[in-house]
Amino acid sequence: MTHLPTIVPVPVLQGLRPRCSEANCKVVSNTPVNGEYRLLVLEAPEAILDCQPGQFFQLLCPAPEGEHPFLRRPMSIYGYDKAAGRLEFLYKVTGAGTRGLATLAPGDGFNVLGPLGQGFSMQDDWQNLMLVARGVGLATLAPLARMAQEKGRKLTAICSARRPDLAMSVDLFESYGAEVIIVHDEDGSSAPEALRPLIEARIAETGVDAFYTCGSSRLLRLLQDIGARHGIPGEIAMEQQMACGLGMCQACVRNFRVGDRIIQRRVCREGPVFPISEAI
Amino acid sequence: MTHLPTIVPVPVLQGLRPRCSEANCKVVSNTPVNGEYRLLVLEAPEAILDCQPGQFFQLLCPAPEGEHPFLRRPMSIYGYDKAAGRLEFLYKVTGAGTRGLATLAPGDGFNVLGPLGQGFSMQDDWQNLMLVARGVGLATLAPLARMAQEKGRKLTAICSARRPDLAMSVDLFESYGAEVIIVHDEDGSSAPEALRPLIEARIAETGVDAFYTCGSSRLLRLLQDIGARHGIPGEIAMEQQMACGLGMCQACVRNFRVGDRIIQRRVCREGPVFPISEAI
Amino acid sequence: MKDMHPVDLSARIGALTLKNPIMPASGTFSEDLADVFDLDVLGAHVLKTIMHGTRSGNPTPRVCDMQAGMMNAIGIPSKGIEYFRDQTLPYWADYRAPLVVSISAHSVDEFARLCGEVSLPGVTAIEANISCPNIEADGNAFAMRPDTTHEVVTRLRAETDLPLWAKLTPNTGEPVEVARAAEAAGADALIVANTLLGMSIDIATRRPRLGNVMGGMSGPAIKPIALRMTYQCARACDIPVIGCGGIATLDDVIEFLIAGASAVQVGTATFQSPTVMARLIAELADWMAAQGIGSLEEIIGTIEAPEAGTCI
Amino acid sequence: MKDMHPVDLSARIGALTLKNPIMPASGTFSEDLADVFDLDVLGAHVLKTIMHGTRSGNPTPRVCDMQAGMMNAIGIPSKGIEYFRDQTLPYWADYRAPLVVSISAHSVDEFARLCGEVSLPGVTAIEANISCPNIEADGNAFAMRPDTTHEVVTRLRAETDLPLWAKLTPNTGEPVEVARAAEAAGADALIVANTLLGMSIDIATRRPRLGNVMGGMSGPAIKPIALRMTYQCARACDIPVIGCGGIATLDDVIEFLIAGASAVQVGTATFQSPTVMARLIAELADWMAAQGIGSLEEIIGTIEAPEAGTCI
Ligand SMILES: Cc1cc2nc3c(=O)[nH]c(=O)nc-3n(C[C@H](O)[C@H](O)[C@H](O)COP(=O)(O)OP(=O)(O)OC[C@H]3O[C@@H](n4cnc5c(N)ncnc54)[C@H](O)[C@@H]3O)c2cc1C
Ligand SMILES: Cc1cc2nc3c(=O)[nH]c(=O)nc-3n(C[C@H](O)[C@H](O)[C@H](O)COP(=O)(O)OP(=O)(O)OC[C@H]3O[C@@H](n4cnc5c(N)ncnc54)[C@H](O)[C@@H]3O)c2cc1C
Ligand SMILES: Cc1cc2nc3c(=O)[nH]c(=O)nc-3n(C[C@H](O)[C@H](O)[C@H](O)COP(=O)(O)O)c2cc1C
Ligand SMILES: Cc1cc2nc3c(=O)[nH]c(=O)nc-3n(C[C@H](O)[C@H](O)[C@H](O)COP(=O)(O)O)c2cc1C
Ligand code: FES
Ligand code: FES
Repeated sequence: MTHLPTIVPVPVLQGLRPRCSEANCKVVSNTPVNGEYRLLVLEAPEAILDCQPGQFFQLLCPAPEGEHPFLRRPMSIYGYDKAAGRLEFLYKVTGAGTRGLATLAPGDGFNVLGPLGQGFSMQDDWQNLMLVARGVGLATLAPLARMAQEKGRKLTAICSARRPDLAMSVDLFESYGAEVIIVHDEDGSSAPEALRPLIEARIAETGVDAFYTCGSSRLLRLLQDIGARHGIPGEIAMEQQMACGLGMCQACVRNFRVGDRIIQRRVCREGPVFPISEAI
Repeated sequence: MTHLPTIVPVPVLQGLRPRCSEANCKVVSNTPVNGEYRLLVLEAPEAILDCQPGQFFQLLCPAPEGEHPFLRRPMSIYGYDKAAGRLEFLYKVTGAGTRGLATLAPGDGFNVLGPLGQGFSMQDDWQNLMLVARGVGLATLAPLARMAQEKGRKLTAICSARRPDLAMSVDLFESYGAEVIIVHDEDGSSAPEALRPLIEARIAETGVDAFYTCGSSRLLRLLQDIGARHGIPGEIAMEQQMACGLGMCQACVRNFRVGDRIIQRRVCREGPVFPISEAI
Repeated sequence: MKDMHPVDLSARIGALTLKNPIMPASGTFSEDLADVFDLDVLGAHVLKTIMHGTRSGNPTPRVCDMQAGMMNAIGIPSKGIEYFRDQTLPYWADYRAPLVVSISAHSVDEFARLCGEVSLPGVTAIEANISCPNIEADGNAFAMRPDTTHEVVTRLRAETDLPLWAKLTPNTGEPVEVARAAEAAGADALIVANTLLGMSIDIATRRPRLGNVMGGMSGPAIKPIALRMTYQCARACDIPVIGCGGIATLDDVIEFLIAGASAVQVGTATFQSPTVMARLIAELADWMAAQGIGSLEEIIGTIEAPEAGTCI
Repeated sequence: MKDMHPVDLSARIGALTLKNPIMPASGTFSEDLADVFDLDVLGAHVLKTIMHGTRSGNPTPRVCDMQAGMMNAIGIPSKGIEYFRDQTLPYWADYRAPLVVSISAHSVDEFARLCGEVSLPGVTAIEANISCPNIEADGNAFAMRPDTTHEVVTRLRAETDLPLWAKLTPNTGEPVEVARAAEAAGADALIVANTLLGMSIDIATRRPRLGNVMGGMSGPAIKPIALRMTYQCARACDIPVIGCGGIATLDDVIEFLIAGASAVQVGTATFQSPTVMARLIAELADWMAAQGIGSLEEIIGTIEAPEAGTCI
C-alpha cells in the first residue's frame, strides 16, 4: 500500500464521479485531547473532501496487539479542508477499533471510505441556532460551527461534560464565533431539569430557530419536548452499529416516528442526521 | 508486550528449569544477505541461549500486509552467543511467514519459542568432518563450524549454490577455520556426478570421519551411497511442515529406515537432526 | 499475445453466460453501491433476499465483529412483492448486467407463490435462499435436509421458467445429499454457501452481542468450509456451482474455481473494500493473461487431488 | 479481601471436581509440554486420541495455516493399546492432575472393546472422540447423527464405570439432538466441540494444501460456532458441557462459561503460545478476585439472552 494519499483505483468507471471513495490517506498527527479523546489528522486526497457537516467516514482501523477489528468503524468528520487536503476525526478510545486508531503514527498509511450519509441542513430561515451536545457528540457537531459562520448564522453551543475541564471542542466552537455555554455534572448544570430553564430563557430572550444535537437520548427528549412546545425544528445525528456504511446491509436501522407510523431508516444512508421530531 | 528481552512468565513452575521457553526478544538488525536471504539478529534473554547447533526456534512471525501467517515458523539457529545475548536466524523469503519476518525493524519486539529439537552430535572419534549443503541449508549447518573449531576438529565445507557469488555463509565457515569448497550449477560442479569424485578424492587423501548435510534429497542419496561404501557415518538436518514444534501434534513426521523397518519420527522432537543412514 | 488472444472471462451458468464470474452475494449489495463504482462491470447483480409480505427484520445490534469476519442477524427485512415490482425492478432496468432475484419464505406454498410472482420481465434468474427456516419443519431451514430441499425446489421449479439457483447452507451435516436433492428437483445452479450459525457474548454485560442472540458468520474465517463444500458439491453434481464464503482476494477466486466453482459471489469483502469486486475482475483478467490462460474452462475444477481419507 | 475469601477455581464435571476449569484439547497436548511448564497446574490432562491397533496416520503435509487458525489432518496415528498401557499410562502416574484418555474406533464393537481395555487404574475419565468416521455408517462420524451417537455411547457406557465424556462434532446439522442422544445414552459430560471440516488449495500447484485433501479447522475462526453449540447444548442437557474451539484468551474462557460451559479445553492456542493454559488459570483467578466472584457457579450459564429468533 502506498503511503501517499490516493483513491483506491477502480478499473472500470462509468465516467461518473463516485459520490464516495475508498482512499489511502497519510497520518499527519494523532494526539490525545483531554484524557479519553484523541484527534486524528490526515492528509487526504481532494476527491473525498467535498464533505457536509454531519457526514461520516468508515475507517479501516489497524489491529491493536491481540485484537482484530474486522469491520470498518464509522466516525463523524471533525474537520475537513479541501484546499489543504486535510481530514480530521475526534474519537474516544472504547474498543478494539478505536484502540487500533490510537496506534496510528505520523506517516502511516490509513484507508478511509467516505464521505458517507446525509449531513446537517441549515435552512434559510434558521438564523439563531442552538447546539446542545455532550462528550464525543460535540465532535459530530463541530463542523456545524464553521458552516454557521460561513452562512452568517448565530450559534449558541451548550457543551455538556462530566467536569468543566472535560468539555470538548470549546476552543473550536469559539474560534468559529459561537457562543459557548459549558454545563457539567459536578454542579448539576448538565441535568435536564437545569438545562430546560437555560434553553427556555434563551428562547425567550433571543429566540431560537433550530436545535442541533447528537446521541444522548436524555438531550433528545428534552429538545423534542421544548421544540414541540415552542414550534422549533431541529436535527439530530444518530448512531448505530454498522457494517457496510453505504446502505446495503440494513445493519444500522433505527425506528422513527413519522406521523403516527413507526418506520425504519438506515442511519448510514437516510442519516446519520434526522429531524429531531421524528427520532426515537 | 514489552520490547525488552523477557521470558514469557508462567505463573506456577515446578522449580525445574524449562528445556525451552517462549521469549520476547528485541530486533537488533534484519538485513538482506545476497539477494534471496536475510539475516535477523535478535537481543535474546540468556535463558534461551543454551543452544546446540542443529536446534531450531519457532518464530511468531508478524503479519505482512494482507496476509495472515497463523502458525509459528520453524527456523534453524544460525548463530547464538549467550554472553552477548545474541540470537541469529538466516532465512529465505518464501511465503507469508517469512515475508512477515522481512518487515521486522530494529527495536521491534519479537516472540520466539526454543531452543527446540535435537542438535548435531560430534562424536569423539569424528576428527575429520565434511559438510555438504546448499542454499539456506548452509544456514542450518553454520553453527557446526563453530562447534568444530571449539572441539578442535577439522572441517571441510562444500558449499553448493546456483552461482559462485550466491554461496551462503562462506565467510562464516572460513572465520571458524573451515576449509571451504564452492561448487555451483554454472560450471556443473554442484551436480552429484561431479561431487562424488570430489568427495571420494578427499576420503582417499585426508580421510573423512563423518558427514553433515541438510535438506536436499540429491545430496542425501549421494552421501548415503558414499557413506555406505566407505563406512562413514553422518547426520542430516531435515524439514517438515510443523504446528507445535514441541512434539505434541504429530504434524511433522517423516519416515525413516531402521534396519528393515520403516518407522515414523517427529522432525521437531526426535530431530531435526537424524542419522544420514536412516533418512529417506 | 494478449491482444491477439484476449482473455475470455465469460462464465457459463447453465444456459446463461455471464461476462465474468464475479457477482455480489445476496444481502451485501444494493443500488447504493453505484455511489462507488459502475455496477455494470459485474457478472451479475444479485439482490437482497425478499419475502412476500413486509417484515421489519431483527432487533439491533444486527452485526458484530469476529477475528476474521463478522456475524449478522439482519433477519430479512422486506418491503414485500409490490415494492419490489414497482420500485426495485424498474431501477435495475437501466443496467445491462443480468439481474438475479433472491427470494425466501417460511412455507413451501408461500415460497412457490413468490417464485411465480417475481418471474417478471427484467429478471434473469431466481436465487432461492433455502437457508431460511421452514415453519412447517420445526423451524429447520429447508436446506438442512435433502427431503425438504427436494420438496421446495420441486415446487419452485414448477412456478418459473427462469433459471433457478438454489443457495445452500453450510450448517447442514449432509451438504452433498442436499446438493443432489436440489439438482434432482430441477435447480439450474447451486450457490455454496450461505452463512454459518455462530454466537458471541459481551462479557461485560453477559448479553449476546447480536440482538437475535445467534447470527450468520461470514468473511475469511468461513472460507475453508465454503471451499470444501464447493469441492464436494461440484464433484457430486452436474449443474454449476457458484462458490461463496470469505472470498476477498484474487487467490481466493482462483482457489474456488480450481475447486470446481463456475463463478463466485463476494459478500463481506465488499464491506471492507467496496471496490473489491471491480478490482477482482481486473486482476483475474491480468492473471489469466500473464499465465497464458484463455478461458475459465482451463481453471474450473482442475484440482489435482487424491481421494480424501476418512479420518482427519 | 482476596486472602479472606480466596477465589475457588474448582470446576465440577459431574462427580469429578477439577481444581480449575482449564484443560488441554485432545491432540494438542502431550508429555512434551512438560518442557515448558509444570503440567500439574492444569485442571486435567487430556491425551491424544488412541485407537486399538497401530496406525500411521495421514500423509504429510498434515497441517496448514488459515486466516485465524489452522487446519489439520493428522489422521490419528496410534501406537495401540499395549503401548498405551505399558508406556503412556506409567508416565502420567507421576502427576496429580486427573488423566482423561481419549479413545476412538471405526466400529461400535471396536470402540466398546477399547473402552473396556483403557478403563485402568490411573485413568480418571474416558473421552469418546465420536467425531471419527464409522465404517458401518458409510464413513459418517458417529456424532453426525443422534441414532449412531446413542448406539455407540450406550455401548461405551456398558463397558466402563469411569466418567464418560462424549466429544461432539460441529459438522452435524443436529447438534442439540446429538447432545441429547449422548446424554440419554449415559454420557457424563459433553465436549463441544471438535474441528470443522475445511479445505485449502495451493493455487500454484492446484493441489490441496493437506495430504488428506480435507482437514479439521481449529483456532479463533471457529470460536463463534463452538460457542453457539456450547450455548445450545448447555441449555438442552443437564450434564455438564466442556467448551472447546478457538479459546485463546481470558475473555474467551469467560465467554464460554457465561454461555454455559462448566470447563474449557484449549487446543490450537497452545501452538501459538505453549504457556497459554498456565497463564489463563492465573488470569482467571485474578479476574474473579477483581470482580469479587468467589466461584465458577457465579459465571457458568449466566447469559442474559432472550429467545433466539428463527430468521438470521
Ligand atoms: C455515524 C457515526 C458517527 C460516529 N462518530 C464518532 C466520532 O466522531 N467519534 C467517536 O469517538 N465515535 C463516533 N462514533 C461511534 C464509533 O463508531 C464507535 O465508538 C466505534 O465504532 C467503536 O469501535 P471500537 O472497536 O473501538 O469499539 P467496540 O468494541 O466495537 O464497541 C465499544 C462500544 O461501542 C459501541 N459501538 C460499536 N460500534 C458502534 C457504532 N457503529 N455506533 C455506535 N456505537 C458503537 C459498542 O456497542 C460498544 O458498546 C460514531 C458512530 C456513528 C454510527
Ligand atoms: C527444523 C527446520 C529448520 C528450518 N530452518 C530454516 C532456516 O534456517 N532458514 C530458512 O529460510 N528456512 C528454514 N526452514 C524452512 C522454513 O521453516 C520455511 O521456509 C517457512 O516456514 C516458510 O514459511 P512461509 O510462511 O514463509 O512460507 P509458506 O507460504 O508457509 O510456505 C512456502 C513454502 O515453504 C514450504 N514450507 C512451509 N513451512 C515449512 C516447514 N515448516 N518446513 C519446510 N517447508 C515448509 C511450503 O510447503 C511452501 O512450499 C526450516 C524448516 C524446519 C522444519
Ligand atoms: C449482512 C449480510 C446480509 C446477508 N443477507 C443475506 C440474504 O438476505 N440472503 C442470502 O441468501 N444471504 C445473505 N447473506 C449471506 C451472503 O449472501 C453470503 O452467502 C455469506 O455472507 C458468505 O459470503 P461472504 O463470506 O463473502 O460474505 C448475508 C450476509 C451478510 C454479511
Ligand atoms: C493438530 C490437532 C490434532 C487434533 N487431534 C485430535 C484428536 O486426536 N482427538 C480429538 O478428539 N480432537 C483432536 N483435535 C481437536 C481438538 O481437540 C479441538 O477439539 C479442536 O482443535 C478445537 O479446539 P481449538 O480451536 O482450541 O484447537 C485435534 C486438533 C488439532 C489442531
Ligand atoms: S451499515 Fe449497512 S445499511 Fe447502514
Ligand atoms: S510439529 Fe507438532 S509434533 Fe512436530
